[in-house]
Formats: sequence, C-alpha cells, structure tokens
Amino acid sequence: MTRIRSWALPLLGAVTALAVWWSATVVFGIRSFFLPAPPDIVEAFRRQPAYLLREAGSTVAVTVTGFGIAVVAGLLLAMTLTAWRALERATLPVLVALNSVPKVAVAPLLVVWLGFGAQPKIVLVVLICFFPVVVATMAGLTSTPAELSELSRSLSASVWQAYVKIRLPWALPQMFVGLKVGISLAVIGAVVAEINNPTGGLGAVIVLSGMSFDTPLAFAAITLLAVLSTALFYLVVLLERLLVPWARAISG
Amino acid sequence: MTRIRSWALPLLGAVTALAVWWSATVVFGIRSFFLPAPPDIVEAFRRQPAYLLREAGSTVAVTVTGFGIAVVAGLLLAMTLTAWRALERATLPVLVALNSVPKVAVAPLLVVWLGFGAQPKIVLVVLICFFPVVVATMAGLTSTPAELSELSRSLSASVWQAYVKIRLPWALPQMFVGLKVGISLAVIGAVVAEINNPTGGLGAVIVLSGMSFDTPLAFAAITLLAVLSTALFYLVVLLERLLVPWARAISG
Amino acid sequence: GDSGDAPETSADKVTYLTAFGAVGRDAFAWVAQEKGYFRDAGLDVTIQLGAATGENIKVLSAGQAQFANLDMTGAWILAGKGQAPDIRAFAAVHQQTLVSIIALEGSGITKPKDLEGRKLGAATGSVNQLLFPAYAKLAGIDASKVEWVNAAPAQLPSLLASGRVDALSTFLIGARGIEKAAGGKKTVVLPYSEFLPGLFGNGLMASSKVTAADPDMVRRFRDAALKGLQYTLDHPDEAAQILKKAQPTADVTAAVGEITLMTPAVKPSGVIDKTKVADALTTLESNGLIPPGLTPESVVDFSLAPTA
Amino acid sequence: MIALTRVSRTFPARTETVAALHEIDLTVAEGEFVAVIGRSGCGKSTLLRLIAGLLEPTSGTITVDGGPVRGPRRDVALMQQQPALLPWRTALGNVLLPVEIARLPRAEGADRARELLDAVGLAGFHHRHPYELSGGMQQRVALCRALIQQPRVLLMDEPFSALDALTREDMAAQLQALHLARPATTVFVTHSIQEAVLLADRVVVLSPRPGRVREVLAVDIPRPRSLGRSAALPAVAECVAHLHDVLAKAGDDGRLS
Amino acid sequence: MIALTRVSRTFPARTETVAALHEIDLTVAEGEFVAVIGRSGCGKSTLLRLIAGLLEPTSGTITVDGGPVRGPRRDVALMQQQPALLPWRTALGNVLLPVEIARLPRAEGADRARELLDAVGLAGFHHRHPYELSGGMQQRVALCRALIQQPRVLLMDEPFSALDALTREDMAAQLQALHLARPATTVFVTHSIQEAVLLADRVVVLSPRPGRVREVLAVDIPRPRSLGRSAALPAVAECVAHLHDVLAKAGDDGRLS
Ligand SMILES: Nc1ncnc2c1ncn2[C@@H]1O[C@H](COP(=O)(O)OP(=O)(O)OP(=O)(O)O)[C@@H](O)[C@H]1O
Ligand SMILES: Nc1ncnc2c1ncn2[C@@H]1O[C@H](COP(=O)(O)OP(=O)(O)OP(=O)(O)O)[C@@H](O)[C@H]1O
Ligand SMILES: Cc1ncc(C[n+]2csc(CCO)c2C)c(N)n1
Ligand SMILES: [Mg+2]
Ligand SMILES: [Mg+2]
Repeated sequence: MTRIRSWALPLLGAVTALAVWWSATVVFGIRSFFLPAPPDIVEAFRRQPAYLLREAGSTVAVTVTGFGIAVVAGLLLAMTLTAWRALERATLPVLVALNSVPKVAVAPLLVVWLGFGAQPKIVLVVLICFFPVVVATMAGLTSTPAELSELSRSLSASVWQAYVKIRLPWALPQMFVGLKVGISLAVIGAVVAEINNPTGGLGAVIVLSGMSFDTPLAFAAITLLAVLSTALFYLVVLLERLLVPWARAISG
Repeated sequence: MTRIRSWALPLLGAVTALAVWWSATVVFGIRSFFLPAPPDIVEAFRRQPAYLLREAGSTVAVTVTGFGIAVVAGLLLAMTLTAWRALERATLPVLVALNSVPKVAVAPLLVVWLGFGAQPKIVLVVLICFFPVVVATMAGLTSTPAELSELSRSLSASVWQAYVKIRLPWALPQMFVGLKVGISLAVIGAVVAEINNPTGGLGAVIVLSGMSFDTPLAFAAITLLAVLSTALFYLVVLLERLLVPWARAISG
Repeated sequence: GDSGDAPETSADKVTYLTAFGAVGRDAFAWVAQEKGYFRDAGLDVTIQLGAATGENIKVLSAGQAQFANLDMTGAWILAGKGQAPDIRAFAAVHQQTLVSIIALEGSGITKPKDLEGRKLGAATGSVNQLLFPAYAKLAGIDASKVEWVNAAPAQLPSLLASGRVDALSTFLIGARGIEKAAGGKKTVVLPYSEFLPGLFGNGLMASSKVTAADPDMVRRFRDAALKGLQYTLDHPDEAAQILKKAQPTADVTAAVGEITLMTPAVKPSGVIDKTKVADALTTLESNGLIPPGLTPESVVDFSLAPTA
Repeated sequence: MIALTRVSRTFPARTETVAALHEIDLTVAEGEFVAVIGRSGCGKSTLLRLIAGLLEPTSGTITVDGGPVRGPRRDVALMQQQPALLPWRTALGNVLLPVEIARLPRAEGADRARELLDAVGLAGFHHRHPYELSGGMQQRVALCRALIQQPRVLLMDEPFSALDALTREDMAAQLQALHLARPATTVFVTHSIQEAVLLADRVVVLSPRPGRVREVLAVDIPRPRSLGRSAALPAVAECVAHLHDVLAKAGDDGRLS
Repeated sequence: MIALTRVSRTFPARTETVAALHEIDLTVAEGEFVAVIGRSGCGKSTLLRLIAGLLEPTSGTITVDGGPVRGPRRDVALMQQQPALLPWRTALGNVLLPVEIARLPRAEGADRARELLDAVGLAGFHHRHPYELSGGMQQRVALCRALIQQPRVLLMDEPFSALDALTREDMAAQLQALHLARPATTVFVTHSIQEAVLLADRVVVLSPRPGRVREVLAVDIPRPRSLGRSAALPAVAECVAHLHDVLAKAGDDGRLS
C-alpha cells in the first residue's frame, strides 16, 4: 500500500502538470512555435533520441563534476570560515560580491580564458552552485547546540575532531539544503555554459534549435533537462536519507 | 576596539581582492576590454554616475519586489507542503522539474507573454529565488524537535497555531539560509531579465556596453551590482540578527 | 564540434568560429570539412559555434580560435573605436550587408516610410541599429520616429510573430525561418543594401598575429573554405544535409532558404575590393559610426585577400 | 475519569521490538491523584503519552472522561520529562503559550502566569529566556506552563527531577494545595517514593521490560499531609519501605556491578 | 588538586546583571569526593563549568593540579546536567566518543564501554540511538561516557536526576566502589541531601543569588557506606537533618505560595 502510493502521488502530480500544460496549448490555441504541446515534444524526441541522450549525458557529466568540486570546496571553505571567524568577516563580503556577478556575463569570459573544452563549463557550474553550499554549510556548522559544543570543548577535542565528530554531523541536515539548491543550480549552470558555448550538451541543443526555430526540439531538450535535474535532486534526497536518518527521528 | 574591527576586516578583505585583481591586470598585461583594471572602472563610473545610479535603482526595485513576492509565496508553499505531505509528494517533483528549466531560456518567453515592462523581470526574479526559499523553509519546518511537536500536539494547537507559534519560529534560522541564497539569486535574476530585455537596469548597461565594447562601463555596472548585492545580503543578515537573536544564544 | 577525419601528422590544428551558431549561412564550413577540402589543404579544423560579432572578436584576440566568420561592418565599427585593432579580414563571404528590415505581410509595412511610428526589434546593440540612422537618412524617413526594442537574436522571430514588435531589423537570410515562426505568413523584406550598397556582410577574419605568423596557412584555409562556399552555393540541398548531419539541431528547410537567399550577395572568389573597402569606411565615417582615420589596410590584409 | 484496559505498546526497532508496556489495566477516578513509580525505562513516560493521546496503544483501549482517546484533548495537560521550552520566548511567554493556544483572555492569563512564576520562585526571571535559566528554573517554567491550563486531567512526568530537595518539597506542597483547592485528575510520575506516598491517593508500581502493573498501593493518610519533616510519620515510613521492597523486586534492571 | 580563590561569576543581561557566584573559596584535595548542594539556580552548574575551564570567572582565580585553569583539560571529565548525547550515534558510540577523541586504543575502549553500559543496566541497548531511550537511560549513557575517560578530576552535574530511587542507589553504590578503587578528585552536584552525605567526604552548601559558600560539612562516616536501607544510620540522619536546616535557611527561593 505505502509502496504503491510512494509512486502514485508523484506520478499523479506529473500527469496533472502535463494535462494543464496540454490543455492550455489547446484551449488558448497556442502554436507549437511558442509553446509546443506534449505530443510535439515526444515527436521531436523520437526524431533523434540517440543525439538527445548523448547530449544529456554530456550535460550530466559537466553538472556532476562541477557539483562535486563545488561541494568539496564549499565544505572546506565553510569549515575554514566558521573555524576562523576573523577570516569570515574579511572574506565573506568579497565572496558575496563575487557571487553576485551574473554568471551569464562571466560565461563568455571563461571561454576567452579557458577555451572551448569542458573546463569553462565545469568552472561555471562550480561558480554557480558553490555559494548555496557554503552558506548552508556555514549555517549548519554554527548551529551546534550549546551543550554539544560544551561537550566537545570539555573533551578537549581538537578543532578538527570537533568538526568531524560533532559539528559536521550536526550540520549535515542543513548542509543538504545547500546541496539540494546547489544541484538544481548546477544543472542550470551547465546549461548556461552550454548555451554560451554550444559545443555540446542540452544547452547547445536549446540554443541551436532556437536558431532553427525548432521550438519542439528545444522543449524536448528542456524536458530531458527537467527529468535529469529531478533525478539528480532525488539522488541527493536519497543520499540524505541514507546519511542522516537520525535527523528525521529527532524531529516530528 | 570591536567596533573598529567590525569595519576593518571586511575592508581589508575588499582591499586585498581589489589589489589582487589590479596587479593581475598589470602583471599579465591584460587589455582593458578583456578585464579592465580598477581605475578604468572608476573612470567609467565618473563619466556617467547619475545614469548608472538610476539604472541601479531600477535593478534594486525589480530585485526587491520579486524577492518579496518569492519570500511570501515560498513561505506559504513551504507551509502548505509540510502540513500536507501527500501534496508534497505529488507536487515537489514537478516543482523541482520546473525549477530546473533554465531561466535564460524562459526569459524570452516571458517577454512574449508579458511584454517589455517590469512584469516579466519581476516574474523572472520570483522564478529564480523561489526554490531556495521553499527548500530551506521546508527543511526548517520539518526540523521541529520531537519534544516541541509533542508539546504543540498536547496543547491541541490547530495546524495554523502550531506553525505560527512553534514550527515557523523554529524554522526561521534555516529559512534565512534560503533567504540569503535567494537574495543573491534575485539580483542575478533581475540582471538576466534585463540582459534579455534591456529596457533599463544594470543588466541593460552590461549588455549594451558589452555590445559597444565599452568593457570598463560593463564592469562599472558589474561592480555596482556587486556592491548592491552585498548590501542586500547583509540587510538580510541584519534582519536575521534582529529576528532570531535566540538562535545564536542556544548554539555555540 | 566536428573534427573530421583523423588528422595527418603534418596537419595544422586550427579552430574556426562560425558567425552565428549552425545555420545555413555557415554551412560552407561543414561542407569544406565533409568534402575533405580542409584535410587536403593540410588543415585539421575544429569548427566551433560562434556568437555575436563582439564575442567572436574577443575569442580571436585571445587566441582561442584562429579563424572566424563575422560581420565585417560590425567588426570595422569596433575597429574604429580602437577595440579590435589586430583583427584582419582575408576573404568576403557577403559582398554586401544582408541587414534588412523584415515585416510580416499585412502589417502595413511595405516601404521604409511605413516604419515611422512603429516598433522595431533587433539584436541588443547590434550593427542593425547602428546603421539605421544612415539608412533612414538615405531612405528619407525620420529615424527618431522609430522605437527600438532590444532582444536576443534568437528571440526576434517570436517577438515579430507574437506581435510584440511591428518589424525586425535582422539579416534577410533569416526570412524563411521567420515565416516558419509566423505560422507560414509571408514576409516583406527591405534590405539596407538598397540605400547602403557599399557595406560588406560576413567575412573570414583572423588576428594579425596569425596572418603574420603563417600567411601560407591562412591562404590554405581561405581557399579550402571558399571551395566549400562554392560547393554550397551550387548544391544548397546537399550542403543543408551536410550541416544537418554535423549539427542535428539544424533545420534543413531554413538552411536551404538561407543559402539561396544569400547567393546573390556572394562572390565565391571571396574578393575584397580595396576601393570598396575605402568607400565603406567613408560611409561609416560620414554617418558618425567611426572616427576618421581608419585605413583599409588596418582592417583587411590585402596580401591575403583574393583580389579578383 | 481515566481507564486503561489491557493496554500494550511496543516500539519497532531494526533488530528486535521493544515492548514498553504490556497489558496495563488501570483506572483513575475523577479528581484522584495517582502516582506512578518504576525503574528507569519501565514505560512511565510511554504511559503518560498514551493517556495524553500522543501515542496510540499497540493493543487495548484507553478512555478519558468516558470517551476513547483519539488524540490530545484540551482538558488534558501534560508536563513532559524535558522542559521543552521555546527558546525565543521569555519565561513568561512560555507560560502564556497554552493561554494563547486556547485563546483565553490574555490579560488574565498574564496575571496568573506571573503569580505562578512568582510562586515557584522565579520572581526576578519573568523576562529571561530559557538559555539564561538553570536546569531547575527551566523545569519550573514548564511546571507553570502545565498548571496555567487548569486542566481536568493533569499528567506530570517527573516534574521535580531537576529540583533540589527543598525546592522539591516546596513544589510538592504547592501542588497538594492546588489539588485540594481544585482537584484535577492527576497522574504523577516520580522517582521519589516518598514524594509518591506524600502526594498520592494511590501509588502504582510498574515493573520493567515490559512494563506491567506490579502493585497498586492505596495511601490512606489524611490530607493535608505535611511534607518535609513529617515524612518521618510511621504510616508514611511504612508505605515507603513497602514500595521500596516492591520496587527492588520489580526487576533486575540497573544491577550492581 | 582544585582550588578556587574568591571566584565570582556574573552573567550580563539586557536589564540587570545576574550574579551567579560570589567570591567562592573552595579547595578540593587530590582524590577527595566533594558534594555540592544548593537551591535551584544558586550556581552549581556554573561552578562546575568554571572548574572545567568552559567558563571564565569574572574575578578570582581557579587552579587545577597547581596550574591556573586556562581551558578544558584532558584529565578533567565533566558530566553535564543534560545528557548531551549525539543523536547519530548509538549508546555504545556515544560512550566511545571520549575514547576516539583522546585517540585511545579502540578495542579496549569498546570492551570497557560495553562493561560500563552493562553495569548501568543498559545491556540490551548498546546499539540503540538516543531517541529510542528513555530519559533515565540517556542519562546513564552520559554517565558511562564520563566514566570511560578515567579522569583525574571528575565533575558531575546531577548525574542521577533522571533516575528512579532504586536505580539511583545502585548507581551511587557503583560510583562509590569506583571511587574507592581509583579515587578521582570528584565534585558532585546533587539534589539529594542523603546522596550527598552518603557519597561525599565533604558537603558544600551554596546559598542562592548570588551563590556563596554557606557551609562546608565534613562527613566522618567510614567507607564503604552502605546505601539504601542504611541511610537510616543515626550519623547520616543527623548530617541530613543539619544540611536540610542549613539549606532551608540558605535562601528564600522557591517560597511557598
Ligand atoms: N548563560 C547564562 N546567561 C545568563 N544567566 C545565566 C546563564 N547561565 C546561568 N545563568 C544564571 O546563573 C544562575 C546560576 O545558574 P546555574 O545553572 O549555575 O544554577 P544551578 O545551581 O545549576 O541550578 P539548577 O539546580 O537549577 O541546575 C541562575 O540564576 C541563572 O539564571
Ligand atoms: N521512540 C522510541 N523508540 C524505541 N523505543 C522507545 C521509544 N520510546 C521509548 N522506548 C523504549 O520504551 C521503554 C520505555 O520508555 P519510557 O520512556 O516510557 O521509560 P520511562 O519509564 O519513562 O523511563 P525513565 O524513568 O528513564 O524516563 C524503554 O525501554 C525505551 O527504550
Ligand atoms: C535570427 C537572427 N537574428 C539576428 C541575426 C543577426 N545577428 C546575429 S549576431 C548579431 C550581432 C552582430 O553585431 C546579429 C545582428 C541573425 N543573423 N539571425
Ligand atoms: Mg520517562
Ligand atoms: Mg544546574
């Protein structure tokens, strides 16, 4: 019963969304150039599935690599900044300022500096999803309950031990907020990079099919992207369930 | 002493960042249309300060309006989804999927649907910063400690009372993670919208000056944007200090 | 990208940037690749998809690509501002600018005068807008009575089709695509070249560093690319198919349309006539688009450009 | 008022299921004061949670005021084992929470809250936040929060555990006074046998793992019972000694090393 | 071993400053067992935090083992008033935390942790997480975590407050046995006067607001003192009665309504 409903509800949601979309295109008589209906998209997908899947694979590779780097770097930076508050006060404003530079404006520069390979794309992904990971992890690391900090101090734990054994596990549930927001942004970052430098990936499909006025193909790419991004998001959710089962147990 | 250092450290950080940047342009002999040095930017700013400030004002207006809407809507949605888990299971995947549609691809559609005014820009801001607010607030709302949930149930609190008096205040520190990430994204969303539909704002300055190869002017706009975004971020931090002083007191 | 067959040991590895993604006007590069013209010329060419003129110039300047196809008029306006001092054209693709006003039939726009009081869409900050005052003066209309709307290039057709703008200023070769976007409505095309015949359209360019270091390689590239251009004009359908094969997003019909529409403006020799260049620069100068002083030699490498 | 019939409750766990309570039969009359004692982990808190409607029994039925328990009720107040104070509210604000939730007149509630806080010795601490209070002070705030509800049924889980011996006696005396003035049906979990005897009409002894009712002892000492010194009364001493023995035999938990 | 000289500690607050401890003079000899009793909120926990190096005194000096206290030390163990267990670790994992942090051999540590958990009656609960344990069980896990450190100085803040009377006696007996076998210098905060008298060499009575040393009573009853029933010994009863009176006079806190 629970097993059935665990699939039924998300399915119901997806079907409803599709139905709303489809009927909107019919009721308002929207042409497929502006907003294709689901069958147009299916049709576009079936025209060249291998191509689309290959490009999706390339987007996933860029996304996951960049996200991985951002998570490791973000975690380390968050640990450093929370361990050394003077450094935080000196660098966080600069970080916030740098983060606010629109990535769309940075993407062309990255191509100029790093060329046409995967590098500038990965860098853009890192840049875009680094910040939420840092902010969320910092929030988690500074939320250790006073009695647990006191415990760790009374045990004369080193800074590293305090982080690894107490502060970081405690921060995990909050860190996962950053990871969930970050993985969604990572996909977007990959797409922005690919739109800017359309050598491959679903972003390239979107921009190039736009140039050929093939809106259904662009939407097939966007749909694949949505599926892919949802899958990555729920992978992160799964990881959360595995790593922090206790968080659900102590809250209600 | 503390007062002095509270300004000295961020200033030191900013000055260091500027110094690194400046010396990079000098040492590597980077031409100003790739990466202008700070004096070029100051010069560009002094050429037309009133214009830049006016456009900055328009970006701020779009950002703040969109962010405000996203916060209210995100909060309400997070409350609804956490109160009614079946709805969450049905709609969250759709939400994740929709969120992953690259905003850069949506921006042109918004102009087609909503015209050239402020509306499509505000909508884009809402779309871009809605998700982090929802994810973070949901995480906060589901992290109520078991004994506090038990308290609220034993008092026969209505769902609304449980949220307003217990779950929401408890969620505030985590919600602020979403707000901090969201405000940064909101600025980016405004700029993306303005780049796409350059009728005004700093995004328009960036794209128009970029087209005419006035890179220093583009960077003057980007710098203003960074300043503005940092200011908005620290406004949110200030708000956090005012609203949840207890969060810092119970953690250490 | 598409790197063609396995490179020979001696082949020069170069990167080439298209003018605007992967559409009909750039098909000749893939044709040259597919037909082995580049390989035969001892070149191992990687084709990258270019963006707007300015971005392509930056990439050339930074050395991330050796060759690019881009709008010569736009490039020269930038050169006049001292922003692209080291970029040289070495072959013309379009002998005249393809920038045009495009409106839909039935919109009431049939001649330049009809544009007054209308909304015109164009790529943000594009040459199309910069050239318009000159065009307007010569066409006898009041440029100040036209309202401009900036947008991303790929977004323009949908703005026109949805009625958000009354006409576009874009390359006339996009007309077929725009008709497709507008649900089959026919277009009215008013080319700028009617009043501004002396301006060039797209051309092949390189940075002066490349032209100076290996002029022979530039010649080999030029000839292979122009051979591809010739083949493309002769076989528009096959060229479009080749493009589609290399770039699955390409639309064959629109590509054939672009190729046939651009044919009248193309000389497959790629010739760049020095006096025509001088005239073009004068036109730009007299319309205040560039300051005086730009010489033909500073924008075209006449030692490399085909002369007849 | 409260009736439990063959109530069992188990907790699932990865390896084996923990049987917290096993076939508990217990009735508490209207206005009666029942104390529950038992070894740590024998299921006392679970029992209170069941009566409060926070947990469902695995089997058996629970009725309060004649009706089956389907969830928490407004006329039942539970004082939990942990203080469970809201960190963003002052002591006074925490005590006022039930008043706000029941939408009672706030001014009256505030007066009563202040009286209660003063009565438990927190006169100077109305506007302090929980993290500024000692453990015992926090517990007293939680006590005030339970008392302000003036419920028909009062469930208290070791309400005085964080208090020193004397404060504990004071609090017990106040609780007895309140109970005599306005007898709420009370189930009172405590660690102190003496306290149980001095406060309760009946003392229930639970045996551990699984929790069963081992003995129910009626305490027939007239009220008001003077606490503190008078704990040495022979009747009290006898009851205490008896319960001590029962408890000692009630399980092998907490064995000596 | 521990020496406090004119130690005061105040806490700033928005309106007025709370003086938690005022000019405390106290020395604890090596291996001595000192119990601290006092009204709720009189500063007992603050005193332990100061000795543990977790708080700095506002004035006065504290030395441990001859040197001034500058921060927490490895040879000082503190058992806090709250269990403070890590929710992601099992009972066993929580007890092993100090072993891991001190980088002691893990296998030996695990053996000792299992013995300790068995000794406090948690034999079947080694692999349970804190949220699966009752309040008293959690407190016993925290006790094991403090004991596994085998520190030279042991500071305990109401270690048995969540335990029922009998488990409490068992635990006290075990603690006495451990102390006799390997006398750590111990400061033991308790609510139970009787427990203080039965365990301690000296009992310190603090008076509240601000906390001052009201009296220090040496308990000259030979060890091992039998707990439980023998609490009725005349010498013990006398000490208890005396301390009760001192405490009752020590402050007007927790006044009757
Ligand atoms: N962080 C703090 N901020 C402000 N006041 C504090 C703080 N910690 C303790 N106090 C105050 O100091 C006094 C002593 O507190 P402490 O916790 O030491 O008492 P205690 O003797 O341990 O009480 P209990 O027996 O209730 O645990 C109390 O009045 C308390 O309000
Ligand atoms: N949520 C839970 N999950 C698993 N086991 C639980 C849970 N809650 C309680 N238990 C188990 O049920 C038994 C009874 O717990 P309960 O808290 O009722 O004991 P208690 O009598 O209140 O003990 P104490 O005096 O220590 O507070 C214990 O063995 C405990 O481990
Ligand atoms: C569909 C379509 N829209 C616009 C252009 C023109 N274009 C492309 S890039 C650019 C900027 C150059 O300055 C311009 C004007 C086109 N070719 N095709
Ligand atoms: Mg309990
Ligand atoms: Mg205390």
